[in-house]
Order: sequence, then C-alpha cells, then structure tokens
Amino acid sequence: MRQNKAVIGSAVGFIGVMIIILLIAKPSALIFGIQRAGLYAAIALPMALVLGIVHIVNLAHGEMMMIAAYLTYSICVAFGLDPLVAMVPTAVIMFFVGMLLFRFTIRYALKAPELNQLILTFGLAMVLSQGINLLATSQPRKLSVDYVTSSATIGNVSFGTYDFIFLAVAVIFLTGLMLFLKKTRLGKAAMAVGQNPVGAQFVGINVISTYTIIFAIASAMLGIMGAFFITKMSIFPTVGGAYTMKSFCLVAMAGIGNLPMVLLSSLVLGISESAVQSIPGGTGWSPLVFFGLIIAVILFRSYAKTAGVK
Amino acid sequence: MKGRLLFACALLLIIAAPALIMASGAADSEADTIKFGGVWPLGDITGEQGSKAAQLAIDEINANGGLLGRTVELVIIDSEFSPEKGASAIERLANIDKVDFFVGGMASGVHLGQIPIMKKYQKVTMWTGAASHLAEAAVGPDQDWYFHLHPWDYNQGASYVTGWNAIAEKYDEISIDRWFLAYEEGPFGSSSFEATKMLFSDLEVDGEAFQTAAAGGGDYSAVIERAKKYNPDVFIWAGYDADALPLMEQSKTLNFSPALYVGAPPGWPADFGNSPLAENVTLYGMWAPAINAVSDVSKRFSDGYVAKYGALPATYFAPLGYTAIMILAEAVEAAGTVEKDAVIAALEAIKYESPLGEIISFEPSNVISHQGIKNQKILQWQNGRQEVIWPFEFATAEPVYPFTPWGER
Amino acid sequence: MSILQTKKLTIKFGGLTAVNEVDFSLESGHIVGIIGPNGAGKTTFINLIAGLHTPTSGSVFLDGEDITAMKPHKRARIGIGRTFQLIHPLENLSLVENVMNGFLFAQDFSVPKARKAAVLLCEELGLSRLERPTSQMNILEIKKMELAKALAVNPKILFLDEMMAGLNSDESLEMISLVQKVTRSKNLAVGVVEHVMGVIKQLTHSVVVLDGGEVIAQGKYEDVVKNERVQSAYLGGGA
Amino acid sequence: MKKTLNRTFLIIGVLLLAAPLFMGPYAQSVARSVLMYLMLAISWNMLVSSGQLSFGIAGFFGLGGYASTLAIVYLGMPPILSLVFAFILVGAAAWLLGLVALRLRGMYFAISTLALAEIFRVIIHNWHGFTGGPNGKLLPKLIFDGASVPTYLLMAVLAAGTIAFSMWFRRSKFHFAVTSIRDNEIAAMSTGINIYKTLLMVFAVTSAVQGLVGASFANMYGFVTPESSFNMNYTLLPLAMTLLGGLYTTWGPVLGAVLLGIVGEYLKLYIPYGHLIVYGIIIVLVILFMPNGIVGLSGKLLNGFEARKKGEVQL
Repeated sequence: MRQNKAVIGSAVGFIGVMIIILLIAKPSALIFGIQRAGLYAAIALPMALVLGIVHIVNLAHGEMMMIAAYLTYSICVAFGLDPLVAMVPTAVIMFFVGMLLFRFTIRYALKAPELNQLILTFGLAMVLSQGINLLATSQPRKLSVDYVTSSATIGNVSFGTYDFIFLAVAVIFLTGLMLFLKKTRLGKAAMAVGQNPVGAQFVGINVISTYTIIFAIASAMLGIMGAFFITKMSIFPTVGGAYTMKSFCLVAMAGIGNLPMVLLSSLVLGISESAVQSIPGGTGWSPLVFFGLIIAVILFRSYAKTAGVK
Repeated sequence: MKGRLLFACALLLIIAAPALIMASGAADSEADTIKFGGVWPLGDITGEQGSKAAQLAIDEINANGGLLGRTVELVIIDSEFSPEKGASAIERLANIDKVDFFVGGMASGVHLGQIPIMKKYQKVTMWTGAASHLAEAAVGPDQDWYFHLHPWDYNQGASYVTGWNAIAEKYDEISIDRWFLAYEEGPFGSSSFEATKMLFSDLEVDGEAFQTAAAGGGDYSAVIERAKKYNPDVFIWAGYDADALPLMEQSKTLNFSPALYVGAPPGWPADFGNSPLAENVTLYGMWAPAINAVSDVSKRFSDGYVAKYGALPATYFAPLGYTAIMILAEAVEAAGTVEKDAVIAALEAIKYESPLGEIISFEPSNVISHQGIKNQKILQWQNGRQEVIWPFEFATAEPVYPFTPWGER
Repeated sequence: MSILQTKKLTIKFGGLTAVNEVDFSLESGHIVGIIGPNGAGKTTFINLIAGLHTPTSGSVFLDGEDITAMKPHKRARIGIGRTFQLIHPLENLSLVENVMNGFLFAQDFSVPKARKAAVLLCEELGLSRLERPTSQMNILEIKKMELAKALAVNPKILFLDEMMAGLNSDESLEMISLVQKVTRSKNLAVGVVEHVMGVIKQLTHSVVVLDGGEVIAQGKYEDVVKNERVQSAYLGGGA
Repeated sequence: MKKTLNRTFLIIGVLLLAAPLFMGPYAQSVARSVLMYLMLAISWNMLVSSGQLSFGIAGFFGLGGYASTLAIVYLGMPPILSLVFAFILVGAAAWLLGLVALRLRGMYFAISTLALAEIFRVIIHNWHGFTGGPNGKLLPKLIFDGASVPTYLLMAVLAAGTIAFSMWFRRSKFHFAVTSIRDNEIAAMSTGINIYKTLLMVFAVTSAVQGLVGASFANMYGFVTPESSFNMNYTLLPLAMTLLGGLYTTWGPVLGAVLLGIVGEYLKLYIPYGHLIVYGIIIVLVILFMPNGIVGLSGKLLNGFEARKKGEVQL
C-alpha cells in the first residue's frame, strides 16, 4: 500500500510539474496532451478490467475496438444514424460478441499458462483484422460529423472542445467501474474472483460466468469506445494493433488491477508526449518518451516494492 | 522418450514431404502460354486492385486472341508486405512457374528484398511501385532488363516543382512562396520532406513530422498549430489515407485554412469526396476517374474494371498494374517474340498510350536506364471528384483558389 | 564452539518488528527446536539466516565469518541448507533432478556426477523410482525429497521448517529417525521449527522460544515448557 | 536401440536440412526463412524456459541487422565477420540491459523488453546521419554475392548450430537452473542457483542469437530499414511457432517453425486473398485443442503420459 501511495504521489507530482511548465510555455500542448490522455485511458480501461479480474492479456483488445468501430460505421451508413446514437446497438452487440468469444475460445485457455492466452488472443486478433480486411478492404473509412470540429479559443490558444469527450468517457468509465466493483453484488463477486478465484469458488461464486460477464462488459465498453473512436479517427483493419500495445503498456505502467492509476498513467504519458511533440522536430522522439517512461515507472515500482525485501 | 523423438521426426517428414513435392515438381507449364509473374501485397488495397487490374489486362488480351497467337497467363503471389516473402515469391515465379516476365510491386521495403533475386534471373521486369531512391540504388546501373513505371521519390518532387511553377505562372493570383510540409515520420513522409526542402531551396520551406494514424498516431494538433503559426501559401501533408479526414477535421477545429491545402497520400479513404471537408483539397496522384474524359484508354480500362469487379478502382496502382501487362504485351507484339533482348529493344522504342493519360516511353533516371513515368499529376477535389489541374494537357478542371475557408462552407 | 551465530538480529516490516534482537547459536551435531505461537517470527528468522530478507540491524555469523550481507544462493554454497514450510517441489523436474540441484549448484558437480550423488543420497533416505515427476509422489516422499534437496548442498547447518506437518504419526517417527540419523552421520547443526510438541521433545537437544519476534526462553525442552512466559504465550495471554 | 534411434534421428535431421539443396532456389529461399524463424523460436524458447517472457525478439533482430550492416558500410568488415560482430554486440547490449530489466518479472519484464525493442527502433529511426533514418541502409553486396546454395548452407549451419546449442542447453546445468527458476525462485535460490546471473547469461546469449539472425537477414536481402527490421512479426511469429510445436523443448520450435512456415507458403498459393485469416484460425485452433503443442501431444499419445500437467517433454 505504501509503495502504491508513493507511486500515485509521484505521478500526481509529475503531472503537476508538467502542467505548470506547459501552462507557462505551451498551453496548447497541455490541452492536446490531456485530450490524448483521455483517449488512451478510455481504451485502456477495459483491458485493465479484464486483466485485473480475468487475468488475461487480451492481444485482440484493439481489434475488438476496431470491430466495434466498423459495426458503428455499418449501422450509421445503413440507418443514417449519428455514431453517438449507433453507439447503443454497437455496445449491445459487442457485449454478446465478447460473451461468445469468451465462451467459445478464451475460456478454454484459462487454465493454460498465460503464454497460451497471449497466443490465442494474438490468433483471434489476426482473424478479426484479416476478416475485416477481406470484407471491407484495407481502405480507411471515417464518419464525418459536424460537432467533432467544434472549437474554443482562450487567449491566443485555440483548441477542439469535442476532444474532451474522451476524457469524459474515461472518467465515466472509471467511476462507473469503481461503483460497479464496490457497490453491486456482481461487482463485489468479480472483485473476489479477481483476487482469489479458488476462494471465490468456495463461497459459491460461479467463477466462469463472472469471468464471462466481466469480459462481456469490457467488450461493451470497447463497443462504446469504437463509436467514439470513429468520430475522431479513420478506421481500417489494422487500426487496433497499435492501441492494443498502448493499452498493454498503460496497464502495466498502472499496475495490474489498479484502475484509477490507468487514468493517471495516461495523463503522464499523454501530456509528456504532447510536450515533446510541441518541440520542433520532437515528433520522431515522442515514442522514446512513451516507452522510456513506461520502463522507468515499472522499474521504480519494482525497486519501491523490493526495498527491504530481497 | 526416444519414441517421441522418432515421432517428432516422422511428423517433420510428413509435413515436409508435400513441400518437397510442391517445390521440386515444376508446375506443368504449357509451352504455349506466355506467363507473367506478379507480386503484390494482396491484403492491401493497392496490391489487391493492382493485381486485379493486371488480371483484367490478361483477360482482355486473351479475349482478343492472345499474344503472338499464344494465350497469356498471370501468376499472382502475395508479398504480405514482407521482404522475405516477396523474395521467395520471385524465386517461385522464376523456378517453379517459370514465368517470362515479372510485374507488380508496391512498397520499397519489400522491393529491396526482391531486387537481388531479380538481378539473379534478369528477366524483363515491369515494376509499378517502390518509389524510394534507395531501391533505385539497389538495382544499380546497367540493368537493361529492369523497367520502372512509378516515378522515383525525387522524380515526384521534381514534378511538383515543375507543376507548381507552371500553375503559378498561368494563374497570377496563386502564390507559392511559403511552404509548409506536414509529413509522417516514416520513410515515405520524411523523404518527401527531404526532397521538398532540396527542390524548393529557393523558396521558404519549413516542415514538421507527425505520427501517422496508420502506425497508431492520429493527433495532428501540434503540427497544425505550427503550420498555422508559420502561415504558409502552400500547406502539404505527406501521410497515408488514414490521416486524410482526421487531419482535415483537426484543421477545421483549429481553424487552419491555408490558400492551398495539398494532400499527398498514396491513396484516399473511402468516400473522401463525399465529405464537405474534402472540397478544394489539392492532391498528387497519377490517375483519377476524371481522366476518362480526356483519355479513351483510361475510359476503356475504367469501364472494363467496373464491369469485372463492380466498382471503380480507388488507387492509381490499378491503372499501373494494367499498364504493366499491356505495355509488355505491346512490346512482345512488336518484337514478335518473348526473347529477352528483342523485348528490351521493343520496350526501348515503345510509345504506349496508357490509361494514366501519358504516353509512356522509357528514359534514364538518376541510376537506371529505363524509367517510365516521371510525373505525378496535380489534382483537386471538386464536387466530390478528383479533377486534374496539371499537366494542363490532361486538365479536366480549372483550379479553385484559394481554399474555401472553413467558415464559408 | 557454535558454528552459526546471530547477534541482535532484527527485521522490521513497516511498523512491525517481526524479529527483534535475537541472539541465537547452533552447534554441530546438535538439534535445536525453534518454537513459538503463530506469527512469532520463526519462519522470518529462518529466512533471515538463509538470506531471503536483509535484516534491519544485527548480524549473522557462520564459522565466525560475518555473512549478514551475503546473497541467499551463496549461503547455500557455503553450507546453509533448509526446507520450506510450504513445500516447493520443482514440478517440472523429476525426483532425482530435484535433488541434483544442490550438487550441481552448491557443490559445482558436473551433471553426471551430480546424478550419481543424488541417486546415492535418495537411496540413503529411502526414496525409490527416482525418475518420477513430483506429481506422482506421496506426501512422505515429498518431505524426504525436500530433506534430500537441503542435504544436497552439503550443509553444515540445516533448517527444517515444519517437516512433520501433514504426516501421520508413523510417518513422523520415520522422519524423526531419519533426521537424527543424518544429523549424526553428517555432524550437522540443525534448527527445527515445529508445532507438534511431541516431535520437539523427541527430536531436539534444546529449544528456543520466540514470541512477538523476541526470544522469551531457551534451554532444555522440559525446563522451557514450565516457563511462565512460554505458557502464557501459548495460551494467548501475551508476555 | 538408443543408438539406432539417435542415428535415425540424426540422418533424418541432416536429410531435412540438406533436402532444399537439391530442390532449387525457391525451396532454398522458403527454407531459409523457415530456418530464420526457427532460430528465433529456439532462442526465445530457451529464455522462456526460465519463466521470463521476452517480447523483444524483433528489437534484438533489428539491432543485429543494423550492427552488421553498419559495420560493413562504415568499417568495411567482411560479411561473415560482421555476423560475429552483430552476435557479440547484441549479446553485450542485452547483457547491459538485462542488468536492469532482469530485476523485473512476468508481465513487467515482458513489457520492458517490448519497450526496449521500440526504443531501439526509435533511436535508429531518428539517427539519420548514421543509420540512414527511416529510409534504411543498403549493403554494398549480398553475402556470397547472393548465390542461393552457399547462402542456404550458411543458414543451415547456423540453424544446426542453434539446435545443437539448444540440445546441449537442455542437458546442461542450465536446464536445471532455468527450470528451477521457472518453477520456484526461492526454492531455486536455496539450492545455490545464482538466479540473476543465470538469467543474465541466458538473456544475453539468446538475444545474441536473435541478433545473429537479424544480421544474416540483412546480409541475405542486402538492406535494413526500421520498419522491416523491427517488424513485430519477428516477435509474434516465433512465439506462435514455439507454442504450436511445444514449449520448453528443442524440437517444439523446430516443428512449429517448419509447420507454420510451410503452411503459410502453401495457403497463399491456394487462397491468395485472405490466407492470413486461415493462418489465424490455425493458431486459434491449435491453442484450443493442443494446448501443449505438437510435441506435448505426441508425447501424450505415445506414452499415455498424463502426469506432467504442463506437458513438458524432454527430448
């Protein structure tokens, strides 16, 4: 617990220092960074949920969001709906897609070493993205909606206002999940299963169905994110891969099972990336900052943990 | 334990056996067929449409009685965007399928792996992709069998200089003194930037990289902000199709509307033209359906493609693939044989009217002696269609200038 | 002359002092019982000597040499062997391979030589069918294997953490005589953590009683159990 | 009996390695790429035998490719020597990075290797003057001037060496050390195993092998670029191949690489558009129905050997 506080403390401290520096030097970079962090966090949270409770690293994470985005796209094109309306059917469909995927594939790899789960979900990712490639070609698609380009200007800094929606989604996801896990029966059961599956079984919790529901909930969250995603970004069959990797890194940086830290880590990464990119010629180096920070945080935490215990 | 070992070996043999047969038993090739071997990344729309268009050309030739009285055939192999797969594909085409010509191509990263293999066989090669000057260096001088249709990166750069100068000269109101290039940080974008800086050295040029959405990026705020501050006459972004609409949207969000808004991706997203954001965006390309209005060959190609595959081609790699087959066929026809030297001689003399509009003939470029197309075209999205604005001989519309500000559309 | 000594050995985890200024020694050929209620710090104490924890203060001496800062694997090499309260068979190695480890790494034997030595040691302890995976062994065999693993490092001192847990009385007796036999034949200094007082009584030469991380009594078993502090510690009254 | 079997096996192995020599350049080209993945898979499998999951294969592969290329371009090193140079340089780099990264375990180690691989790529990508930047670098000429047979022979020798190394590894002290570390670090420590040093050595040597493979890739195809040399496929495919064949054995990755390599080549001939879906489906089905890989499955079939639940088989 102690080391956790230290990590949270330093994350908050880091964010604070960055905010002050950027507010003075480059306020726009700060705004872009926060917006970017929202997107990262909103996509990473479902992965953190699955990893924390089902203990599966889902390498098909980004691909599931990609599927959701294509679903939203098809629904919008077929019925002329707004993506934020199509979000509802997408989330519902994704809930069941997640359920089926879990029931028919991932469930059977639960007892296997984690490597099997990795490769299984890697195979699923390949099937999903190549399937979409065959159905929809590699040509990117995008829905254009007007409100996406709404903007505001403060002083001489203009920025998009819509982009804050990702931060809002992340915060809503986070508080929703925390409430769900702490207050509802199902959520408490899920927490119990996540911490001790064997023990949970003894007190009469059906572990497999809890896993299934959690995975389905995470998939529905990805469904919602898929709809938001296509309002801002183009989608194409391989769009998910990069987000799988980013989410994986963020979740590792946050620490397994630590949902609020996902948001904090996203802020650290988003703002730092944005700060580096605001320096002329800095873009090429921003992945270095991303990955360097992740290693630094992981190492820091490991040292904090082992201090005193070998 | 030893039993398992034996089992493992037996299994290896069982797996390997069909491979042995597959690899050693040459495909039963009829002496009567003229064979083209094509390698494209089939999972990508460029390779998919390029290969399909090449197949269309093959079908057309056969429908017209074949070539030299023989039927023609196209063997297509996927490069999977991987150099080792692309190289193996060339080996297969040369040794198993025993093709007469190599065609196809997309992506320099794959082609670099294929070039050494191609040099080994020195079959007449008509390549439609790979723009990197590094690929040209890898081919090297004195390779008379190597024909390259797609302009090299520096050709493209030079053609933009020519094009913009011509446009600025013709239309007084258009000014092109201050340039800003937003480029994706990969090889495509950064070499575009290098080339632009060099070629437009007498003008003011600045630029900034962004991470393309194709590689997990998609946030252009930083680069747009810098461009806005720089206030260029011409703003060019060199990225991929996935960047197009988000970039336009973010430009609108940040209210950035330069007088010339130019996009230079190798392809455009589906339905880009339908977006109100697309209007008046200028672009580089080699072909657009609009060319059908000025070129009969283009129209014939385009109608044939629609008839066979049910949709207009979305990338210029389709007409390039078609051209690769047709130009070789015409040379074979002229040479009266598939014999290498004769075909090369015929190709050196050829003037092929292509669906791209140009009449293609081969001239030396920096390193190789047989470079086909040297120009990209400058086009503009107008009313949802790509219209050619330069070269003027293929122009299908006048340029709209300046780029309509976001507030007025 | 004692072979192992601790001086004011102390470790704190956060606010909790798990082991507090413990002075302790072991002599070759002697078996010392380490007893105390749950949470008294017995296993932590063994872990400190084995090097799994770094003490907050105090030191550990082996043969007069200060080994307080030594890494655990080095301690195995200089002759500290131990078994674990929660048994740790290496499930992807067979019985004999489990035992070979100590010979290979603590004694630097070659693989064939280690195998021979391990086979001999296993036979000495009454283990058979040595190529079995550990999942096919019963609890007594596992316990014997754990003993063999500890003996394979060629220890001078040996710590046995709850060796008898899970064994029935016949099996316990067998283990007791086995431990006594190897102690004699190898002239070992042995520390035994055990809950079953009968075992302690039968097996040990003397006992040390820990409570709340402190030594509250030591001496002959018969004397120590009469000690008031010991009795109240075991009854839960606290010292 | 044992001797005959050993001999049979050796003959089959040599025959299989030699077969492509008589089957023409196409077979050699495919076999070369199979051998490449095979070496990556074997080396990765050695490290994973200690329980440490590396996601950095592509990183060391790319680093090796660049080390060899740059040594040839700038120092005029002969190609074969540049392979050795890449082996040593990548091994040394892995050693240094391992000093820090091997303090981590499980997912955290995996992530940090992944991050390191990306960091290599970013540095090489941005170091325009030295590495050629995003465009990459060309080699002046291919190894053996691109002649198919000697190039294949080189790969066959390297692969045979890697297999032999892995076989030795699985009989040596390292086998006991890494297996113990994977099973239980504390128990391993108490038998005298220096965990940190063991892991460091295995990490450095297996990474060096991956660097060597990357260097031979560069020399076979004559170029390096950040995109192709650090491609994630070089990390993920060896993992899939190892799992398909069977973890913790020498022959698992061999089988897996041969099978997936050849199946991949087959599939695309018959299903030109969309063969990668089938490839993905095969991976999914194999994991679901053969969780211990082919070697594990065959072990069970032959011995009715159900006891070791992790399906480990010693060959």
